[in-house]
Amino acid sequence: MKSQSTLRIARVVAGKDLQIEFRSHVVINRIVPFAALVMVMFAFALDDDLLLARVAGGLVWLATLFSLFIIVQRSFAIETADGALDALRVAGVNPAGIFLGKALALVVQLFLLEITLIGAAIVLYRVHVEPSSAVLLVTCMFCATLGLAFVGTIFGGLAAGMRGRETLLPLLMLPAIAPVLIGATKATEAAFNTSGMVTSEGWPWVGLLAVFAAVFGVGGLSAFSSLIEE
Amino acid sequence: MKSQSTLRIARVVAGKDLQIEFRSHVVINRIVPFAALVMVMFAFALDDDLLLARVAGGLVWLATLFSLFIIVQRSFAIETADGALDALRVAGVNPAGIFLGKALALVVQLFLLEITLIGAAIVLYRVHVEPSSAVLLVTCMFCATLGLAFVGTIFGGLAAGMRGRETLLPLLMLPAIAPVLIGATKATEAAFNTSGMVTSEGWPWVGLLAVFAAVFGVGGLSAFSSLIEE
Amino acid sequence: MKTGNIVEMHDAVVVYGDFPALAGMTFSVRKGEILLLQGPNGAGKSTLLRTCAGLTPIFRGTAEVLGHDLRTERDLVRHRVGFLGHSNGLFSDLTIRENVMFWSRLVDAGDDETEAALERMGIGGRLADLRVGELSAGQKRRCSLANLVVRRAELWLLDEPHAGLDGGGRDELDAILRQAVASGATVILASHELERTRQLATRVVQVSGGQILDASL
Amino acid sequence: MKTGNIVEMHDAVVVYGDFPALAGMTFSVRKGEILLLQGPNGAGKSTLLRTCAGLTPIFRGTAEVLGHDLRTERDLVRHRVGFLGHSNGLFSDLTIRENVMFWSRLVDAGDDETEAALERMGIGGRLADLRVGELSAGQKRRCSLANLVVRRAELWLLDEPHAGLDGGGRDELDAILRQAVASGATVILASHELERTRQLATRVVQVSGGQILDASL
Amino acid sequence: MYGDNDMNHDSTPDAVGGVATTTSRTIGVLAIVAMTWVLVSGLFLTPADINQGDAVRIMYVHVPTAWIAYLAFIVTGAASLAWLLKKSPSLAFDRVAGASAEVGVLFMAMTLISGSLWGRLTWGTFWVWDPRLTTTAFLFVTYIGYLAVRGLGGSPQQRAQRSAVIASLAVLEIPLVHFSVVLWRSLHQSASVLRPDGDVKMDGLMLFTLFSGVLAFTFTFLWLVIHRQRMLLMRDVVGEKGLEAAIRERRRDHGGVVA
Ligand code: HEM
Ligand SMILES: Nc1ncnc2c1ncn2[C@@H]1O[C@H](COP(=O)(O)OP(=O)(O)OP(=O)(O)O)[C@@H](O)[C@H]1O
Ligand SMILES: Nc1ncnc2c1ncn2[C@@H]1O[C@H](COP(=O)(O)OP(=O)(O)OP(=O)(O)O)[C@@H](O)[C@H]1O
Ligand SMILES: [Mg+2]
Ligand SMILES: [Mg+2]
Repeated sequence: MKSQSTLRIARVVAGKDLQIEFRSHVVINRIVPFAALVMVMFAFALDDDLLLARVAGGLVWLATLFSLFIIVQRSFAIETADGALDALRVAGVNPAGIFLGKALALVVQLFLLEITLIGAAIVLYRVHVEPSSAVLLVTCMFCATLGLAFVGTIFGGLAAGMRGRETLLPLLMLPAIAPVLIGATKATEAAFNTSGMVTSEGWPWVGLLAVFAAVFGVGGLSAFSSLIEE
Repeated sequence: MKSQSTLRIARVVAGKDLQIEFRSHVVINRIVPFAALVMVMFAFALDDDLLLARVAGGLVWLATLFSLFIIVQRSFAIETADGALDALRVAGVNPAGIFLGKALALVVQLFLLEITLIGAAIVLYRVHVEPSSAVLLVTCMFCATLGLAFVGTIFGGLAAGMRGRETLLPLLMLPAIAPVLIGATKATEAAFNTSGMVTSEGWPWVGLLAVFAAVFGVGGLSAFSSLIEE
Repeated sequence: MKTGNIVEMHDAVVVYGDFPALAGMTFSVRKGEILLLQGPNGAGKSTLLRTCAGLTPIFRGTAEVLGHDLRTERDLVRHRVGFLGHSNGLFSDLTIRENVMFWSRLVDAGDDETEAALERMGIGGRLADLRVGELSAGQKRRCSLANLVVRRAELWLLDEPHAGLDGGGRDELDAILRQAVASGATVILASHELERTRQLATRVVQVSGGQILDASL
Repeated sequence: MKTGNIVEMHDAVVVYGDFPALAGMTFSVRKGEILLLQGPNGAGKSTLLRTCAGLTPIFRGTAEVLGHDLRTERDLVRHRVGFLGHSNGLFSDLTIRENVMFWSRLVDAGDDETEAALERMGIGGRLADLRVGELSAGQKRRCSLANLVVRRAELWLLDEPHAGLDGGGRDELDAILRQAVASGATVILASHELERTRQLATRVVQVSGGQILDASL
Repeated sequence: MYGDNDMNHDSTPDAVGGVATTTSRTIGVLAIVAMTWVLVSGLFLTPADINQGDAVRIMYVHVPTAWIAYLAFIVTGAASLAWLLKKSPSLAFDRVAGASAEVGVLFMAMTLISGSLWGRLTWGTFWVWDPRLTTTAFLFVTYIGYLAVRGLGGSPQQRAQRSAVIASLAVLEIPLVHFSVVLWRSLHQSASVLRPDGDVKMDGLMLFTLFSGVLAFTFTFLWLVIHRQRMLLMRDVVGEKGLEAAIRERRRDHGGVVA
């Protein structure tokens, strides 16, 4: 019953966030181009095709990471701009529901972003994805996205109430997310068969990502109330 | 007389911004650690010492760039949080003065950041700076910082009034800043004598940076009023 | 200490950093009251309301709302309380209707109630489909009041609810509050509009220096 | 069309997107008036004030403020106008005193004037050294009024200036405005506090649907 | 109840004041003694390492600080969990957590510095891309963020609540740091572990000195935490006198204007 209502709340909250995105096209019109631009710039800065293909995996996730900061910030700017988060808290809206909802909306937006970036990598950095490694790639994206979304929601909610949040958020999120970045990079390189990795080597890393996502998912569900409380 | 008052306004505005930084220690306590961590992460993601030394210059400036987004956002969050920028506009405070003031404050904070990052690069990436190239490095940092601060102030002011600014700013700034990134990278690599560049090759790039800074400085001084007026 | 009272506060201290915004407050609110908190700026009215809403933790003393201890059973209280603070809690990228809809979905209220609330606050029709970001101050306030109406709370905590509303809106708000009380709710509001709220309130309490000065009828 | 009037607006139209918030406004304000704009929510009062302050551009028609055309000579007007909108324009990381100091430095006012303004608004002493972020709603409002006072403007444009102030603060504000007018300034304010502002104003103007309905004395 | 617990916990001078001072004085003395011994033995009595020379002496600072930093962060995590799980906890938990984290950051900084000096002497560089080093850097910054959150003010409970969540998540990083070497090797094919850990040849005295170093830093840690959390206690006006005085003053303040 509780969980049922958690899911209902989550659906309503996620629906609202996606509705706002649908209205304002922030991710589509701004963050995707931004991330793509970042990748182009990397390519410029390195300007060395071999090298580029080698580090392609890392660059994809670096670009994702920096876009994540912006998306999370946006996602909670919506809530705090006019004290909506306060209103939700007072109304006793199930925090676990809010957490799931916001995370879900983030997952959708991030996934969209990552697909674009992988595509960009294939075009810009001339990496190849064999059908065989496609499944690894997708699983990796999925797990990484979950992890990023959970961490983003946790720290977004944490920083939401605080002053100078625009600077606090990156500082808090970066160390927490580093494992995802590394794991996802390795797995992606494996999928790309770059920097001397073969597909099979990718799976342990995906496992790491899955564990990470699970930990922060559970952590968020149980701790989010204490985060947005007071 | 006008210009004189411009300078006075600039001093007051810059003083205010630095006072706020002094009060909240945002750059020291949050952005510097963030940037340092970004560099550690880059290095770790690449994990290849030779390569690392080669791209050290680029990484320093990439880290600076991403910190710049945060600093600029912070710098204008201060102004827009409670409509202070509006108040300044209505009061007819000389916009050129505001521009100079905010840019000046940014310069100070950025310079502080860059020194830390260069230091980090020397320690972490094991690059060497001969005394001979030190002067190149400093000039490069100076010109680049000016350029970044001017661009940051221009687009920060532009985005300030708009909704969803937290997402608009990076998209607007990135392309404008790319030249600085590239120029500074090349000059720094020259100073580090990495990726096969010798010190003397750095100066043309510094020239580019200087021109860039000059252009955006003049542009900002003359256009800022029309930017913050909607 | 179970009493029939809606709010029962005893020697409550609320501190911000090291500043006791509430310096030992003791007071109680009976069911069906419309209690007016009045006092100078910085007296502690908003803090008191936020504390009753469970937004600000109590540092010392006890506070019961709707028969539940705020420190241990806050979650049982919350969904029965409606709070309107200085900010409106609206999503500026959504329209008025979408904002109110969001809330009615959260509390499982029907769409007809949404429409009713919009009509009631005079923001139906053309306005209802405007982005909240495009509204005037008073129209925003009306929207957040509509959000409150659909919640059908048992305890209404209102911080300067009349601010920004025009004459008509103020009369409407008063009517809404009287009606809510008639149907069993209780209202506590802080306001500086003495002429109007004195007529509305069933009891006036003087707040100053973080404590209740005197409770005059 | 140079007249002695402080504000001279003729058939002014202001649009947000495609919505004409001001639908052809014609009115004028003489020197030394305290003009009260009243009207329902969404009437256009704030827009009118923002237009006079040069914050919102005119789409059609003409508007002169202090004898300068708003479209061509806005910069000559601005530093002579003081505007207080719905937001306070404060820096929440600085103390009250630092905030007011900032403004007095901008306008080259002396520190004694700062202190005087603080005292006047009842935010001197202990309060003056508090971070603005730690203030109550009314204390913030008082601070932004102090910012306004040190500016010594010729034309004061105030949007619901009494909101959030307690009784004492409202009396003080009225006194400040009367004094400003006595020393040659002019005041236009929008408000829903009719009882109070009707006594303060020398003229009341009904705004509705983006137009002046009637100018009754 | 927050308040009352806090009152009887903190108000009675001997709860923090008395007991703490006597205890902390003894601990302080112990710390000084042990530290002196470590200095003497570490610098003069213990032999230089065969291949590392005198550089090895850094170990007596490097390793203990690292381990005690772990200990500090674990204490922070435990206190934070207690705060989160107990129905009506005392703010004392929060203060201990905060104090312990501060000391932990201090020690971790010493680990980083001593480590990079050691690295300069043995590997010829301040830093290598070793997972242990990198994860340590992450851990360090995590707790800088934790302290940043604590510095934000608001009500004490608010600060406690938020920082407690971070602390209980952050403590999970410690195993990551500790096992990073192993983990990395198992996950990472081209394992770039430049240094097999702890392969420092040790004779008995060295080992003994190392562990007396651990002891010395433990005492130092305890001493610092006790004092620090007492200072924090002074800062939040939880001490009865402080709070009462503040309340009295607050009650007198009627904003100048009261009907
Ligand atoms: C910046 C450089 C360094 C950092 C950040 C660092 C960090 C650490 C940390 C966090 C530990 C605790 C490991 C644990 O028990 O979980 C540790 C232990 C240790 N470190 Fe370092 N270290 C650095 C450089 C060095 C160097 C250059 C040496 C020797 C050549 C060294 C030798 C040791 C030894 C022997 C231990 C104890 C045995 C062990 O647990 O591995 N470290 N270091
Ligand atoms: N940014 C905006 N975009 C589009 N329309 C707007 C915007 N701001 C205001 N409006 C519209 O302009 C009209 C006038 O707004 P204004 O704020 O001037 O009203 P007001 O008289 O101040 O009302 P209130 O008494 O509630 O403050 C309103 O109908 C509002 O919907
Ligand atoms: N976030 C905060 N940090 C520190 N002190 C605060 C904070 N918020 C409020 N205060 C202090 O608490 C006291 C009470 O504030 P509160 O907002 O409750 O007053 P109020 O009665 O609502 O005043 P107003 O009538 O102006 O709204 C004020 O003196 C204020 O300085
Ligand atoms: Mg208030
Ligand atoms: Mg208005």
